[in-house]
Amino acid sequence: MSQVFIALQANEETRPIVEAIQTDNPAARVSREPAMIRIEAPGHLVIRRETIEENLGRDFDLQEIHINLITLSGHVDEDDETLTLRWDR
Amino acid sequence: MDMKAPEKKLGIKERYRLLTRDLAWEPSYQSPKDIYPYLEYEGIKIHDWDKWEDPFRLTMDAYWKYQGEKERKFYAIIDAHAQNNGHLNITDARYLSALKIFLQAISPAEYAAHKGFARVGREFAGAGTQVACQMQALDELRHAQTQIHALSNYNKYYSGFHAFAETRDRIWYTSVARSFFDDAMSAGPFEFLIAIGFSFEYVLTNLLFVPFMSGAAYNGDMATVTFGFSAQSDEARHMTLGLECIKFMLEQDPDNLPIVQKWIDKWFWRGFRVLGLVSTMMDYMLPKRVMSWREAWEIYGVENGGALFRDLALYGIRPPKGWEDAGKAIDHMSHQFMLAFYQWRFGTAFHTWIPSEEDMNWLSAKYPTTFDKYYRPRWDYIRKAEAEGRPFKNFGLAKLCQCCQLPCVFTEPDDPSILCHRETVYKAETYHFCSDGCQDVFENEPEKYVQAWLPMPQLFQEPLFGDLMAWMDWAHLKDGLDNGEYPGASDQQNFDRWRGLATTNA
Amino acid sequence: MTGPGAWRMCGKTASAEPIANQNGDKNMQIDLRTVTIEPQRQAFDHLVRRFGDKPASRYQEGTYDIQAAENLHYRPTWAPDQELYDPSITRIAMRDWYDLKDPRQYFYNTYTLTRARQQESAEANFKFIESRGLAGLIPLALRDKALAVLVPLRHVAWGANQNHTFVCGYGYGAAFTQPSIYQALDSLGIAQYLSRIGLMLGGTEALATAKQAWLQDDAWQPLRRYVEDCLVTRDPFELFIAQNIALDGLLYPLVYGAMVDGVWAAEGGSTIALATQFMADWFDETRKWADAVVKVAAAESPANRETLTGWIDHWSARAAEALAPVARLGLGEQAEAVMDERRADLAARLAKAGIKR
Amino acid sequence: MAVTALAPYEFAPRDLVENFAGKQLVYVSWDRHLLFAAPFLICLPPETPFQGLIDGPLAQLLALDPDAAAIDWTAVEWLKGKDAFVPDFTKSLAGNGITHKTQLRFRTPGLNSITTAA
Repeated sequence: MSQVFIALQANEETRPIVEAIQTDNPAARVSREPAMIRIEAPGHLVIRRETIEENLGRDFDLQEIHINLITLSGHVDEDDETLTLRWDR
Repeated sequence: MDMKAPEKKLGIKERYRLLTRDLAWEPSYQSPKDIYPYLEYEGIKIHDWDKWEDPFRLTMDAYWKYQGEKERKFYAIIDAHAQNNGHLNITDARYLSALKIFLQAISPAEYAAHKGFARVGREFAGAGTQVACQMQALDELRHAQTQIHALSNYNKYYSGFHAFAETRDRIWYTSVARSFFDDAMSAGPFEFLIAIGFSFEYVLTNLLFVPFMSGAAYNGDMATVTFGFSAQSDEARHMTLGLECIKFMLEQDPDNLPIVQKWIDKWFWRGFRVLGLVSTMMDYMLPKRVMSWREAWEIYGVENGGALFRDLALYGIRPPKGWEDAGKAIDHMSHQFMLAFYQWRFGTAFHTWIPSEEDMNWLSAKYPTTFDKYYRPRWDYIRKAEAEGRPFKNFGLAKLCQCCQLPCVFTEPDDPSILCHRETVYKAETYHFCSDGCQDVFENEPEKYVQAWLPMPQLFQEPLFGDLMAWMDWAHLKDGLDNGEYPGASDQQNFDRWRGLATTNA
Repeated sequence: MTGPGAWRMCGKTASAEPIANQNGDKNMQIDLRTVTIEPQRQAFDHLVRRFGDKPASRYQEGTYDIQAAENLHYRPTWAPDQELYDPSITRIAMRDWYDLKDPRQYFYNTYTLTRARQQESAEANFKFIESRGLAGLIPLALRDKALAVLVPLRHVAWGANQNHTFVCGYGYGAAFTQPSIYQALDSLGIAQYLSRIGLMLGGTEALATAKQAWLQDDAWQPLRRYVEDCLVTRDPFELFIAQNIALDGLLYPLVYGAMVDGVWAAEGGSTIALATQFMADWFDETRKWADAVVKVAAAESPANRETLTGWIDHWSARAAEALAPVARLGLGEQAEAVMDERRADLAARLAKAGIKR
Repeated sequence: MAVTALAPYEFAPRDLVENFAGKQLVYVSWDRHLLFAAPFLICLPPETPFQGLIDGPLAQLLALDPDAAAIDWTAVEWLKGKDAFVPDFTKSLAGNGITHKTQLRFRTPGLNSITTAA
């Protein structure tokens, strides 16, 4: 199955996002490279606002992810609650 | 009108539709054909612009807010970098050659992308598409500027950066990137979007920005990694735009498929050739390496590209024609380029060097099937000749490919011991190519590529008529400063001395 | 994070922390700040040639000579008679297009941070209005008038977005074209703020009603014709004049000055002023750039001055005509007098820029 | 195939022979001698004798290769473009049919000190 991935800058701001992605996507694999964190998953990967907010303890707008986003692959579908990357459509 | 209760909060999709597409209208005082005169001649048929899916739904207020935050971070870091002599933190000043190539060839390309996206941001008839392209036009200007600003401090201390605005138009290797972008910009709006939005951004820029920038981090270059990752965060939007645009074209009309396929074939190969330079930056120019070009290609080329083309197969798209030849070139290209740059070091505004034994052992390990067999013997000979006082300097100029404009350094896909020669005759003129891929591109549009400004043949025309020293002046290349070997160069001496000042009490 | 060279990349703290030692080399104990080394050069060559041997500003670095100038490879397939970057697309001629400096010296960073601040205060204004229900306190007649004038203007702003984008795409030299991409996205932002005002005051229905008015009501047709005529004008400098000088030079003072801040505020509409503060501030700022461009281009040659004067005469007469019915929508009987004033203001503004009519 | 354009699209090539002030370009490469990264571009008058090409620019350029001194020019196998070719060393380039932008390739079987034969 095709892998989707997302890469984020490695810093304090992305820690709760990465944790949320791991919580919501048990199949995701996280690899840490210099200055960046790459997360890949088979078929699709879902980023949920609610989970990030739980980790963060404050409101979070999914578009905030742009600040620390490095790259991604897969079709993007974004609404208020989730940002989904997928190849399995 | 009655007073209404405030509407319930609109969802992001509906809100975005109202705040972008709904702004446009069906004109009646002027015809759509006159307003959008470039939409039809490429043969792409669009029946319903509203079927365009907006990739990320950033309204301007959100754009300013998030981009503003990225900018604050970025300039805080490069200010600190400049104030604190951050340039002395890099592993070794050899590394700067990669940045010099970047500033001379890539930053001007960012500006070209800015202009190109402004043009298509006006020429498309769908407001959703236009807005995405306009934001990209703005982002690309950002990239050109952040790169110039990040590298400006290096220019104050090191050679090779000072004349980037001149080398952009005049030095031989920058014409590779220049011709690529000129090619895309001289195409119609749909082809431009496939060229830059899809082939370049989606398929290839990960290779430039992700592993290379990670390498910059590994080599202590905070300024570069910051502009790299900061730019790439915009790139994520751009890539998504590129993918949306190809889906959109394919879904609109079955007649679009062969045209789009032809563009994918062309632009994959054009992009592969341009970004080939990154292979050398990764394998040779990073003193400490994160991964080889081959490994980066596995992740971002084979795996990611593979996923992409499996997906596009749903529409009848097959992988680009040159995909297989590209795969065969991966284990060779970085070595071929570095050997070339090294022997033509009189004519490069960056330094090169003979890889050390340790470097070569790493290359052997990363390229077990090719390095020891084909490339180590050449480096060994060159090193020996140099030790014997016969430095290997090739003062011959090179045959350039009429299409990609690189010197024809590539070997036959199935025989790495022989150079690839390709030629064709068009209207009684002979044209030469580095590969089947480039020859195909030419033969599909010969009228375009006969115009190519090829720097090497030009050197023998007016006003230089083959005078190499005059050429250096003309190209703003300072002989003995910008060019030549790294060992002994002023960059090396200064860097070592300055670092010595910082690390000792002398 | 792993790897001997790995260091933490955190933008927020980086500026406050010394950079030394972050790359983690065990043998390196460097306090780089204490090292005094002489720069080898002050600035990039092209900037030294232009401005002398001294450090260049970030505006200069990000603007001058960054567009390809020579050895362009191929002719455009969409206009084979043009070059890829072609100063002759317009009738205005400049010896050096980089003379058209932006007095604000905006480059991406300063532009974006300025707008980020402005959007923050715009957001605060919207929040303030919404949280206190201020929209409901606007007298109904005024609210309807505001909806009738402001919401169709989002389409005018979209037209402006198209025109600025064109100027950026086909104009020559980054000094002139860079501000145009900013104008383009500002216009989109303005169209979006106007849409939000519509949504706030009248819901999605308000947007639909305004679009109908824009497409069909007599009051809007001359202006829509003006905008559509601009969309087929392909001389970038002429378009710059038609949009920035002729149309916006009248429209912004008319709507955000005379109507919103003048008459409507007195009728109990200060909430509307709060919601349109961005537009008022934006025009105050950007007109200085537009004036500077006109001034330098006109001073370049008598031929330029003549061309500019011709365009300004043509487009501002049309703009005044097109805006007259809009002025009546918002100002009633006072419309004509106000329009005359605005035209006189514009003429005075242009006289300062060297265009006397 | 032809370029797709909105208006007639035809422009002069930038490297026509008349732009070279009485000279022409010749490309030369030595097969399986990859110390030289790419074929050489050489600019010289069409009246140059073939022997002059070899003794002049070519000898100078090739000298960097350890096999250069051992080349037996009488035994060299030539290609002109894609075709086998036997040069007349006394005749000019023009007399040998070597026109502007002709690619010459030569092979020296047995001489391969560096490049491993495939």
